[in-house]
Amino acid sequence: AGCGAIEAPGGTAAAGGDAASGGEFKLASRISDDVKQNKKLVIRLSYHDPSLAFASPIRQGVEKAAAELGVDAKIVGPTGGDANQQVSELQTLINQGQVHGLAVSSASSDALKPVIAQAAAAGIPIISFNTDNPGSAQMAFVGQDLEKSGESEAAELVKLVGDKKGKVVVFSVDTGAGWSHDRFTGFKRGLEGSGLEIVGPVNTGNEPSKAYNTVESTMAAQKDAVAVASLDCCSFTAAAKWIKDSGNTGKIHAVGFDVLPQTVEYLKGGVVDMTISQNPVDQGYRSVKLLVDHLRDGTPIADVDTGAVLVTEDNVDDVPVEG
Amino acid sequence: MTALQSDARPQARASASRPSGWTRLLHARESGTLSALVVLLLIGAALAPGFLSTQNFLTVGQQIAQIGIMAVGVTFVIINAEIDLSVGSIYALGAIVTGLLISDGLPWTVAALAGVLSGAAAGFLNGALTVGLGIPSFIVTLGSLSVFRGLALLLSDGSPISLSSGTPGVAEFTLLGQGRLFGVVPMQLIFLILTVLLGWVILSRTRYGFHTYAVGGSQEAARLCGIDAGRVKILAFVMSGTLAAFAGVLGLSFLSYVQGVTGTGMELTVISAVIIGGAALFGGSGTMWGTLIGVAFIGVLQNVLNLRGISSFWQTVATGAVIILAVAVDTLLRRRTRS
Amino acid sequence: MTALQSDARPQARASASRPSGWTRLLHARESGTLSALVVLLLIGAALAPGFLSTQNFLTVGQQIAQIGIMAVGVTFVIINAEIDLSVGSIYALGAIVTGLLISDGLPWTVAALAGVLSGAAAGFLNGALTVGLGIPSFIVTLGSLSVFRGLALLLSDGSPISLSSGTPGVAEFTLLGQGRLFGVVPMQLIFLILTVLLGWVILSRTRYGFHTYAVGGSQEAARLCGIDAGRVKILAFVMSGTLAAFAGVLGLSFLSYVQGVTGTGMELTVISAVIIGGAALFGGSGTMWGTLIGVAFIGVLQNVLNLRGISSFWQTVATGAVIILAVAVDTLLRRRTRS
Amino acid sequence: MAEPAVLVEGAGKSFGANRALDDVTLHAYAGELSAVMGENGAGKSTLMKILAGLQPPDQGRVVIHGEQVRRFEPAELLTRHRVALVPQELALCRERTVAENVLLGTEPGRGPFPSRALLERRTAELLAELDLDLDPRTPVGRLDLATQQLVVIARSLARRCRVLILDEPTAMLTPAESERLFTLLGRLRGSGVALLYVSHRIPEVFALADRIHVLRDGRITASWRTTETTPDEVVGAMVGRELAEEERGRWADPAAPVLARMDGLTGRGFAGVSAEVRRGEVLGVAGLPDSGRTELLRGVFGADPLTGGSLRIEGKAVTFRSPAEAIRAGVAYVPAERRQQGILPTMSVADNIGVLQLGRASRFGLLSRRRLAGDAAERARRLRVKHASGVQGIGELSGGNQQKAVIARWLSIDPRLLLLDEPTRGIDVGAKAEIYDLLGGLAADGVAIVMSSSDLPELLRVCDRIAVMREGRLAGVLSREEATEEKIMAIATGVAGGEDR
Ligand SMILES: Nc1ncnc2c1ncn2[C@@H]1O[C@H](COP(=O)(O)OP(=O)(O)OP(=O)(O)O)[C@@H](O)[C@H]1O
Ligand SMILES: Nc1ncnc2c1ncn2[C@@H]1O[C@H](COP(=O)(O)OP(=O)(O)OP(=O)(O)O)[C@@H](O)[C@H]1O
Ligand SMILES: O[C@@H]1[C@@H](O)[C@H](O)OC[C@H]1O
Ligand SMILES: [Mg+2]
Ligand SMILES: [Mg+2]
Repeated sequence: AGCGAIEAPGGTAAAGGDAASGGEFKLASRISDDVKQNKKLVIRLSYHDPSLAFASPIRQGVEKAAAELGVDAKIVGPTGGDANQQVSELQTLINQGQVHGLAVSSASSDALKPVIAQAAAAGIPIISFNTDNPGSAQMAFVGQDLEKSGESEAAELVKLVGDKKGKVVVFSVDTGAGWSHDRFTGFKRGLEGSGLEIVGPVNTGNEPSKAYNTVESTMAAQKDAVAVASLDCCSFTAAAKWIKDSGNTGKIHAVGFDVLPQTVEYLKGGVVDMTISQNPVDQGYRSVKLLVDHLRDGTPIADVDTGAVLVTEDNVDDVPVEG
Repeated sequence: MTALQSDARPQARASASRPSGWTRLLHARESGTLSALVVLLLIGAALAPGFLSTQNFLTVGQQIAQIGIMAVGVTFVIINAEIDLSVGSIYALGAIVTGLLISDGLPWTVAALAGVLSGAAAGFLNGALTVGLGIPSFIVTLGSLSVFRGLALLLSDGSPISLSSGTPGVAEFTLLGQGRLFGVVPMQLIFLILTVLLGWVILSRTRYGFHTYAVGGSQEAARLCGIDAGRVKILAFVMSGTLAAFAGVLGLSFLSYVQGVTGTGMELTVISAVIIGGAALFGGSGTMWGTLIGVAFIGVLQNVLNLRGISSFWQTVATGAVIILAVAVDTLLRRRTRS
Repeated sequence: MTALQSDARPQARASASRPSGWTRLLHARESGTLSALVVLLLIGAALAPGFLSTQNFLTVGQQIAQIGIMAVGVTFVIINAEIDLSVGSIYALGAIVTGLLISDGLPWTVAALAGVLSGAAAGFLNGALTVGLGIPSFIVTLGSLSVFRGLALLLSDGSPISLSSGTPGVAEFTLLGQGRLFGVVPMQLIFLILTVLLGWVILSRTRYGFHTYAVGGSQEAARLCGIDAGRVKILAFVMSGTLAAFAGVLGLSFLSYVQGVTGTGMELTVISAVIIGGAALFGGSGTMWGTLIGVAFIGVLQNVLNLRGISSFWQTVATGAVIILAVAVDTLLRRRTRS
Repeated sequence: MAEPAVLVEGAGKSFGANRALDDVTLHAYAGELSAVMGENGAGKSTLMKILAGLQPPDQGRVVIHGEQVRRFEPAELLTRHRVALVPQELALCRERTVAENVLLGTEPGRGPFPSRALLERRTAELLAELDLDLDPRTPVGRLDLATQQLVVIARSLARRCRVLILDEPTAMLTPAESERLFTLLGRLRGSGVALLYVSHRIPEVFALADRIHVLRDGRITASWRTTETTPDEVVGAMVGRELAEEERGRWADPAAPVLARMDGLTGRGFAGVSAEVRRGEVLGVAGLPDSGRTELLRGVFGADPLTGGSLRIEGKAVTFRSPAEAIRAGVAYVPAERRQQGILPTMSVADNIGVLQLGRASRFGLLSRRRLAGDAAERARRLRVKHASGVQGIGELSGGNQQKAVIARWLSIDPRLLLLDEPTRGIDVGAKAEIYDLLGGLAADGVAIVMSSSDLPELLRVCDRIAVMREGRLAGVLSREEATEEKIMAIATGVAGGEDR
């Protein structure tokens, strides 16, 4: 009331709301023209923090797709993971009117909604990858079902622990992020009725030595923990390092995510029991391909589940290392 | 601050003067940065496709708004010969307080006010400790950076706070950060302009502003002129804290989302902007326009790099290099004019 | 004018003699921090289970080693009345250069040397820009913090570098950070002790050390006495860079792992330690022992909080609060002693 | 005549539009003391700094003992040409010991390791030469300013230079200390050192110098052998006009009402001070350094807390908890430390003068810059503050003009009681005379003035009465008629006990 002159982007007052239902997507005419004229397509994947170790397998996939499909595809995003800056960059790209397709992954499922809506309104095909932005104007999601992956992690852990009772300390590189929240929700569900008590999730942050120190200090106060579980690539390696250093190999169980090179070593050394791969190379590759195929051939855009492969010491040599 | 060689600033001090007319423009303290900004604009126009459009400029305006609002407060602190390293944490604190209260169902106006006031309180604490204990503000705010960050994490329990559009008041609240006046001008840009104007009036047209320069130049001399230097400094910290929290509230409104680590490291960008804008770290000089130019410089630089599709790692390199370059050019130009 | 022989200022001259023995210890510049450390140790012994064990102290020693080594370099910079905000980034740079070269199959000694030298070069750049352009080092290193961080990210292409135990030389290399002398004393602790000793000799026993205090105390006086203040400062930055990179190399050896963001924010911890240790931000004062005490203080604080099972968010709050407290106590004590 | 030890030829130096030195040519000889005199801002320090390598000249050349200076760096001048400077502004490392400061840059010892024992021994020897009883291990910051000045002099002696430059070395010394310095300079002259000496004190210069050079507006306007000139002639060359030693026009009326009365006033650095000052009276405060004069004035002004006694102004008891309260009561204070406490260093001349008039220059809470500047310009004109424009930075003015600007500021509140601490320290004869006139005029208008000074002739010239302090106590008060330099010193040093008022 009283601010009738102020409008939300796209004209609806319900900013950040379910803009997905805002209306039909209409491809920008400049994009269809460029496709017709066979111009080199420009695809940008905005990852929430390219300085994360996990960005590099995605980048590999993107590069592979770019070479294969003959398009200009790149990973962009804010070093350090500042959501504000990620939105800024996306807005700039949208305004500039030179990209033909966008894929985004966000730390928060809500933060990107307005800018996703803005892209859609500008007629730029936009999808999410790695982390979902449900309820936004995205056209599809390429990645794993995050809640389900958390649930499987928990189920595996319950098997490993057997009928021991005690605490499970959960770590995440960014407890504040949407993907972390989703995996944790699944994880809790998977642990229900097991009698295991959850401590955490504890936020480690992305800086390796700080992450290690956080694990160390947390564990100093959790002497009776029977297991640690990580919700991501990067707190997992910190937790594993602590298990190894503190002589807890074989005493404390450890499960987590992704197949970073160190994770492989820890698996082989018996320091950790299991990790879940979400096939990040494929996430990068399929995102680009989905957009390009849609633009070139009108292939309809639909969700792609990159799956969740349970990796243990036994099958570790069969899955590609991520990084 | 460091490098506060008291003997190293004989003439730097002298240049707070205000010549008039053309000479004024040319000799202004901000001229170096202004020329750097002009060069950057020319480079943008020549090399960055899509740079020269109203839409793009409005977007840049929106992007710099939060940094700019914080920089206004920090300008007061730096002219006072102090520093505030805690603004990034206060930004988070303000946003989290507001977010929690909105989620609890309080009217958004009350919630936002509470958020801003939490920043004022944090700023007051910084000021009172600095003045009361006589410890350098670099240390006080280095410590409080951690304290406020910890509080932000504790309040939010480390989880993100997302404003769901179902909650009453959220739609209105998000207009602060996402709305556009007449559907065109970003509200955040309006807030920035208002804040800068207000800051300019206070700094150049009030006794308090005058006293700020006096205290920053020489605390003892100012005190002997009957100025309550402690009060002047504390007020500067309160402004800095208030505006940082206000920026945090805008950030929350913009992203509908905040978490404990939000705003980490922001202080460095803000301080860079103020210094690029010509304020001297040893206090006693600096202007609101300079700060605005410094903020614009950082925003445009980011924009040009984004438009050129420079990778984020190169952006990190470029931002750092250009900060040094801008200040170097400014310093050299000013040295040249003098001799 | 009348010439009356009178020695006019009895009190001032008499009170100035240097105290010795116990009084000297009590009046030492570091006494405030030392007492804070003692209090902390007592609290630890009383409240933290497992605090009083050789094993625990050795662990603390190892944990503070990298911060401590960096703090030695930064002490030189701060006594020079300058600051180095870029050490966290140089830490990453040194580690990444070393990691890449080891992965490329170079002998680990060559790789480590190259890593350390990259830090020396970075430090030289900081110093040369500060001295050559006459810009405050706060700004130069604020910029270079970003530049070196970007370089670290670019060199590693954003991916982590992890030393696989299969690579030749890695086993030896990891001993630097993970090994223990006689199976007991962590190698990192040994490196810390050696670095502090070396730093102490340079600072208190060499001409260069004398000149460092002089330049920091009054650049004008130092210049007048024919001291090349620029050279003194540049050397301090080189030491700071070299030691930061060396700490990075140890970090790599310890974690067998490094990535572009490694060491982010470390500068604040290092600077806190130096300042808690009694070095004045305006230069001209500070000692190696003070720095060691400051580093130990931060390490023990962390340790006590860990042993007490304080959550990491509360730890963030506590660390900040205690930094302020330690410096406040130190300041008040010193003020009391003086009057 | 032999080849000059120092030869300056056609030297020029500008700071922006300000021509500090213009085509200066000067000779100084070994075994002689050459004095350089001139008004504030004439360019004396600039010339000395060039000779010490602190800044290069824009034009001209400098030849030392036959060798032209190629690189203007203190290191070069010190070690290659053996020129040392005692600068006008104290440059010392306050946290370090006397020994470290004295031998800074030439620390004795083996390789990179200086020997503390040697350092302290050599320093002790040098201090003995200066007749200075001082522990070489004392941190310099704990010494009073005069002793610090002596440490700087010792430092320059340590270099055993062939050319020694002293820029106003006696400004902060007691007469006794100055005498010791003069003896020493005599010895150096005897051993063939060329001495260059800057001072505003005419008697001193005439007692010491072999030659006198006068700088005016950056140019050498006159040079004499001392024996060939007179003080009047030198002053005339400096200020460009005759300067009459005028007495104060009107002395205070002993029956005038008392304006301020102190009763047993006590604070840090002084105790039990009881004194009064009448309207229209100038009360001088004399005493040795550290006798508590500065502290007393600060205490009265509310800059430092009082711990005992009472202060009455026009019969009403007052307690100033801050300078702000004193200012409201019509008390003004011109501090001794002009650079640290007097000027607002980053602000303009107009702002410096107008800082106490912000209320008057405001409308609806908003400042009018124009009113402020206009008012300040008028005040600057009345005090003849030599400046280019109101917006000029205060730091660009010469010391004397900065001081006049500070006084102009304080006069803007129309004070009833004016406190001045060393108001003419480092100020040239012309400006001094102007300040004396000003004080006389203010007194005639009924202002009560308390003025502390180390310059006894100055006190004798302007004061109605002179209070002498010793070790924080008021040791005696002399009327204008009875006061002489000898009597003041006798009371100040405790040789004679002055009866209380
Ligand atoms: N670094 C500087 N920058 C700008 N102006 C300067 C600088 N140094 C000196 N000046 C100006 O040069 C002129 C000569 O100054 P200088 O210090 O040599 O005077 P001086 O004769 O020593 O005066 P005083 O008796 O007050 O010491 C003055 O006008 C002064 O303001
Ligand atoms: N900051 C301080 N801390 C401790 N003692 C001080 C301080 N300042 C002054 N004093 C002491 O107070 C006494 C009076 O000093 P004050 O400066 O008033 O002397 P003064 O007569 O004005 O000397 P000067 O001629 O050097 O200005 C001295 O004994 C001095 O040592
Ligand atoms: O999104 C990423 C997640 O998928 C991975 O498992 O861990 C790091 C996160 O940034
Ligand atoms: Mg001079
Ligand atoms: Mg005094």
